[in-house]
Amino acid sequence: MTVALFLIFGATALASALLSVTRKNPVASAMWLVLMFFGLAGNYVLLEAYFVAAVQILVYAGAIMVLFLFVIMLLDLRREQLESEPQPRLPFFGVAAAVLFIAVAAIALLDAVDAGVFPDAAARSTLELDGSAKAIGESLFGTWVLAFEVTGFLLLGAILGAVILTKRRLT
Amino acid sequence: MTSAFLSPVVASGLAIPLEWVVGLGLALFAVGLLGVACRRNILIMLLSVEIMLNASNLVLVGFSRVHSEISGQVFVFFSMVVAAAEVAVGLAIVIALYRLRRSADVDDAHDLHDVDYGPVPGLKLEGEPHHHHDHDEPEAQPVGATGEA
Amino acid sequence: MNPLLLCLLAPAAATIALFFIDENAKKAIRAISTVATGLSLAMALLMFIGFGDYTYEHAATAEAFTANAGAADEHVYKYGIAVDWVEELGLSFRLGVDGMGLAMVLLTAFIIFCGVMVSYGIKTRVKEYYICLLALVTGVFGVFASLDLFFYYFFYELAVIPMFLLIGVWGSTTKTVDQNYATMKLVLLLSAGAVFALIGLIAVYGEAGTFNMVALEEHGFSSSFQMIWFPVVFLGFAALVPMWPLHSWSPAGHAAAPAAVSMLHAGVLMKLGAFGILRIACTYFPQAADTYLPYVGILCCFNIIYGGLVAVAQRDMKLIIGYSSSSHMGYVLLGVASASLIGINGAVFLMFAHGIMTALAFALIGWFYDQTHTRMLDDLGGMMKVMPFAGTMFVIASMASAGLPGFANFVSELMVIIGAWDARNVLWFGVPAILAVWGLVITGVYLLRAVKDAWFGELPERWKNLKDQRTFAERTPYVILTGVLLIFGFWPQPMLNVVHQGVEPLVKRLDAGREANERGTRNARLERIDEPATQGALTDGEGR
Amino acid sequence: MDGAFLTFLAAKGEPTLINTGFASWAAWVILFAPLLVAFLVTAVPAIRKANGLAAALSISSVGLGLVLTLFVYFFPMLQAGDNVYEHIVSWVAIGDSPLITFGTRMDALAVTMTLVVTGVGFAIFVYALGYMKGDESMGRFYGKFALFVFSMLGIVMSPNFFQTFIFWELVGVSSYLLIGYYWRKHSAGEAAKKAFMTNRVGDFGFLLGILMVWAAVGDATGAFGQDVYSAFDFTVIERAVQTLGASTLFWDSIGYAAIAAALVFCGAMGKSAQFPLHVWLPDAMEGPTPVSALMHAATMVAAGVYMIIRCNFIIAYAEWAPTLICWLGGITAFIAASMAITQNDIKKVLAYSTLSQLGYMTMALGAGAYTAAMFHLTTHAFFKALLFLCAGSVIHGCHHEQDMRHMGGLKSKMPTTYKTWFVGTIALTALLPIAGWWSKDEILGATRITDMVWGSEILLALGVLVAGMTAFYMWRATYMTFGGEYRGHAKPHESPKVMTMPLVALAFFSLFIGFIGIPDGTFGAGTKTNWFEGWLHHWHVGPYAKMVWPLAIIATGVALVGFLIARKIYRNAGGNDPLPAKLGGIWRLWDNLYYVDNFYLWLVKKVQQGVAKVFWFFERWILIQAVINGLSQTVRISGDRVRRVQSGRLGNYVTSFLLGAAVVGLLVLLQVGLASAGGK
Repeated sequence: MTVALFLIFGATALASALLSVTRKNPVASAMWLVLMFFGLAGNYVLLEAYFVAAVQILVYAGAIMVLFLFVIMLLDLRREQLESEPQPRLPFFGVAAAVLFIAVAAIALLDAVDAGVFPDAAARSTLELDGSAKAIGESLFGTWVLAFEVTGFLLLGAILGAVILTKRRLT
Repeated sequence: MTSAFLSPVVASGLAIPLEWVVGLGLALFAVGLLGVACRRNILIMLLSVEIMLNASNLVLVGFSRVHSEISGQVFVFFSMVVAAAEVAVGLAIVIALYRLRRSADVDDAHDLHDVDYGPVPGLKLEGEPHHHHDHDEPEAQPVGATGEA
Repeated sequence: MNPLLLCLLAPAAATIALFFIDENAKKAIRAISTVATGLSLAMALLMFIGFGDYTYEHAATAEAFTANAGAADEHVYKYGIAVDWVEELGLSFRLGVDGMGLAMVLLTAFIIFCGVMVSYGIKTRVKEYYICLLALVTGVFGVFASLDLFFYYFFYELAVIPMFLLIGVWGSTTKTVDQNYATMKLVLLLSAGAVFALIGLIAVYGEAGTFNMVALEEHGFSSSFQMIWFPVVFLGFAALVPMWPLHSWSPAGHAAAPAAVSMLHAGVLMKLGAFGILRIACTYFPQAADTYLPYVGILCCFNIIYGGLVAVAQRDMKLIIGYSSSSHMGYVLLGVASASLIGINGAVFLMFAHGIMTALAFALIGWFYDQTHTRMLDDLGGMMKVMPFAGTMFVIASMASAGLPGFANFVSELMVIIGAWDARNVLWFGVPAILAVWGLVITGVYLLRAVKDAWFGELPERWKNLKDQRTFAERTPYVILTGVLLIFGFWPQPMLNVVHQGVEPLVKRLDAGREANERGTRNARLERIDEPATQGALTDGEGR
Repeated sequence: MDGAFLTFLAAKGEPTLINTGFASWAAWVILFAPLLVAFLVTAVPAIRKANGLAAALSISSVGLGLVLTLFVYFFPMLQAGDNVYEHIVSWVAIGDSPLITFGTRMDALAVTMTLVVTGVGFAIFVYALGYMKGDESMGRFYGKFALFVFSMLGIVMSPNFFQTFIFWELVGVSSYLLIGYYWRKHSAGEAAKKAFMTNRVGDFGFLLGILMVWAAVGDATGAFGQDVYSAFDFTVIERAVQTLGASTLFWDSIGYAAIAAALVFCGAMGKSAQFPLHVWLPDAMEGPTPVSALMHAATMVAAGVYMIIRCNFIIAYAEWAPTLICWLGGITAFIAASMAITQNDIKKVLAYSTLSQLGYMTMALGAGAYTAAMFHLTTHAFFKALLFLCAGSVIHGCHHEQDMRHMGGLKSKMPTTYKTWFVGTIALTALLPIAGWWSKDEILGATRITDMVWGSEILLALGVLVAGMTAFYMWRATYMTFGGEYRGHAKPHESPKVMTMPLVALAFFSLFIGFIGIPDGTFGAGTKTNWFEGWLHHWHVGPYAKMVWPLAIIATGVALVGFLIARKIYRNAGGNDPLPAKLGGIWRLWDNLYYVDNFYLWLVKKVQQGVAKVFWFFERWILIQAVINGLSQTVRISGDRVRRVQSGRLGNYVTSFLLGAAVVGLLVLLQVGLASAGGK
């Protein structure tokens, strides 16, 4: 059951990701991406990372994608601009480099599997993990508190940057 | 520990083979990668970057579960923060760029490239006649020194 | 004040002074340049005359100067001065000349003095022109007088950079040579050579741990070190000589340069290379020199014969003289390669004589190029009618170049040939010497043709109004250069005495290097012979 | 001076060297007076432009030389007989050891030659005053003329090989300047160049020969380290040859001596215009006639013969070298005589005649009869100068007409010129026992008795034949110029006194100079009449030539036959030359100078220019274009390619980033993969 659900969510996420990058219209892309976020959130749940799954929905699907959609609509891309990009456009070197990279990664994965890096079923039968907000919160405000504070500054910087970038009229 | 209301669905995260999780992550990453490499619409490129981030998040969560270690999930949290910041700045740049160029095509914005001087200039060989120096023509010679004030 | 330092400082000070002068005050600019170079010339002559009588007690800094180099009275460098600079690195500003250096300083002084006068005709950017010219000559003086490896290289580079500007800005493009091309080629090849030399010099410093050239002479580099680094240093300087096949920058550079720069370029700059070979490569690495110099003896035949024959195929007068210079520098290299007392004395003397001669020739070509804007033999003819003075001078320069008696070139070239013949046991059975004699015939071919085609015959209509050198100031540089050639041609001994003082220790070193090599060979043979126990086969081998 | 050296000389009973006194400073004055004049004329415009002053200075410098030489000759030399006045200074020394010395040497040979040079030269200098009258740059002419005499005197008085070489080159230069005197004429420039270059080729061998001798002598004697003398000095070389023997000295196993001698002879071949370097001499007629006279009689062409006599001690024992020299002389004598037959230019006839007579002298040199060569050189100097000046007078009288076909009948119009020409022709063709008769017969006699030359009998026959040819072409010229009716368009007139006086003087000498060398035993056994040979006995090698009456009669008879044939053909020929038709192919061969000039032209135009072009092609296309420009082009093009990576396009940067990441990943993978495989 769990495995089957994983496969379903995974397939959904993969398919919507593919659809997302191939759409001409950014709005459609964004909508497909939202679906992918949901798929992944499902998988997070299956992996017992409940808090992460919730945040995924809230932050990604909720906040980030909304921001995206705002911007897309703000820009109001005209049709001819959208269609100026000849589709499909597969730059040879780009694809080749991507494929090469992926191949390397895939080989690494297979190599790792062969080498027995991943613990087999017997080894991981008894492990417990609490993926609740409480557990994460304890870790976040305990071990990682400094990093957490720094993220605050990061966000502040990002906000300031965004404000400055959008406010100043570049001529 | 499993949440009670989900227990009928989720027997145990451990049932999912880690290879599959990593494989899915890799596949998503590949999709994102191709998006960045192949698309020219800057918005979609940003979206593709998000896909790649998510792919890595998935792998982190997977390993977190297998190793029974919460830090992986904390990292996902951080990753999301960074993604949010990145999107904010990235979109700000997109807006600024669009204002400037009225285009979301990244290839329209390549001002930083090297100026194209055209083909490599050929070398003029010693002894090869050429014409753009007129003082070389015997007809044009000023005879006698002009004297100087 | 130390005359050598003054000789170097005069153009340097004038360079700086010119920065502060109004660029329209052309007369003042010329006057300053003339006075400065005249002062250099006076100092060089003073040193030349007083060279034999100079004693080391005169030098205030003799103590510091010879700290690393044994007793003061054995020391060959005169007019020395030493100022410590960066003591941690052993860097100090040291000047001093031996006979070779002084001959070259005198040569430079003559040529730059005449070059400044010849450049009175320059009309554009006069101030910048003289600044570059004087900076260039400061560098040249510095190389010839420097006794610190660091400053040696510093001045060496200082001489190359203004050259780039001088040819690039004030040069000319003609039917045969593109100015930009020639400038770039010259600077790139010279820099490439300089890099080689620099690598070698750094290796020398790394091995010996001092920049003091006097101490370096006494350092005694190991045989294996010499074998590796001699070719590197030699190649670096040989590019400047220029040795075949690295010569291609030089004719093009001559052809594109303005008159005074051609004079300096052919007259002095090429000699920097030969001087470096003698002062650095042969002095520091005598054992390697003994091994490698015979091969130089082959390459310089290419210079002589090939350069000469390529000159035969030219119709542009500056290219003719340019290739002829490359041919004549072959004689210098031959003298060096002979490693004999007569040969090297002749080579240094020839450096002097050829410098003066070629400066004279380039000055003359510059003069009539200014008026006709052509140097192609086919466009000229019968110029003797309108320019009798320039024509006579050109015939004289050609005769000197062709190695005819009465001129310093004759004595020096013959000395080189005698030296090469004397060294025939080590120098390929005298074949280079024979080719060098044949080179004299080839020289005659192209020079006489240039003389005949340009100056004899019917005068074309369009050259009827050319102007000859008429005023005293216009004629002075030519008269000075011709006079120098004739004086040292008739009476070479003063110059030879000076040159010999520097050459003698060098030849002693080379002989010691040869002996060391022979000893090495004999020992090696002994070891080989020891095994089969046939001791009778031991002979004295190919010693000369 | 080196004590051992004097002892050596004393032991041999050789002439004593004296380096003080009148003769020694007189020699310097004789030598340098013309140079001083040449310098003044060239460097001081005021003198150059005052033609008369320049001429006067030049003439007096040569005249002074003549007078001083006569003093040297009559007072100190006669009294002391074999004295040698040598005054040497070190000129180029390396450190303390002299390498090249400079000095003057006045011995019997040098005095004889100096007398010829200054004597004949003086006559020609005076003559030129008339001939060059009206030439605007006469001052320049006299300056160069004086330089020429200076150069020649330098060779004559040179005490060492190197100094000889110096003046050898200077003679080349001054001849270049004089032949190219009419520099506006294209042909004059070409002729000057040709003369200079031909001589340069000869000098190539000469210098190598000198170097070979120098190296051998220097190695053998260590003369290099001696007080004043260097291994170039004739005295040192002679001492080395005589004490060690030529074979020891020159390591005779490898033919060193013969090669060195042959190379030294190369120099003589150039200056004395021996086959195959004879081509420049006829062209040298482009110069003014006094120049031709000076060059052909007393100076330039004599230099080669003189130099060989001067250093005969290295030639005489040099294996096959004498044979080579003798044969080249014979060949030159014959081909020059045959070429002279075809000439119509009066000066060219004389030019080829000079070549032919030089061939005789060279034959004598090969045969070891050095005094005979010197004797012929002396007599020839006088009568050939005379003939040239006569030709000049004719040309002057006919308003610069040189073609004999447009002359004729000048016998009555120019009586003095004709009479003196007649004397000169008799002397040259050896019809009567004056000048040439004695000297030429001595050479033929020497060729008969020599044992140094292979095939000397053939050369003897050739020599006799050439005597006939000489008579033929000279009388041909005489009949065409002076006989018959005048065929030209000008109004011929006798030349002024300033020109005829030298003619008369030279004619006088031509008549009587031969009597100083009448062979011993001519007037009965034991009579010593050969004063000239006694005077120069130091330079004689081998047996003395005797009067061989049958040979003399045969030679004279052959000459007479030549004269008679010429008389028959040309006495009434008018302007037509019937000979070309009669001789046919042979005439064409002679008229084209045996195609030697064509061959050289081909050599220069095709071979030399071809090689030069090949080198230039290599320089331009291989070295400059392919190597240097190719290198630079490679750098530029690769720079351009690399530059394009910076396209400013995000996609490209992503691509290169991915590639880099992939490569790094691959590397890591290889490392880890191997490790894991190994660990398994």
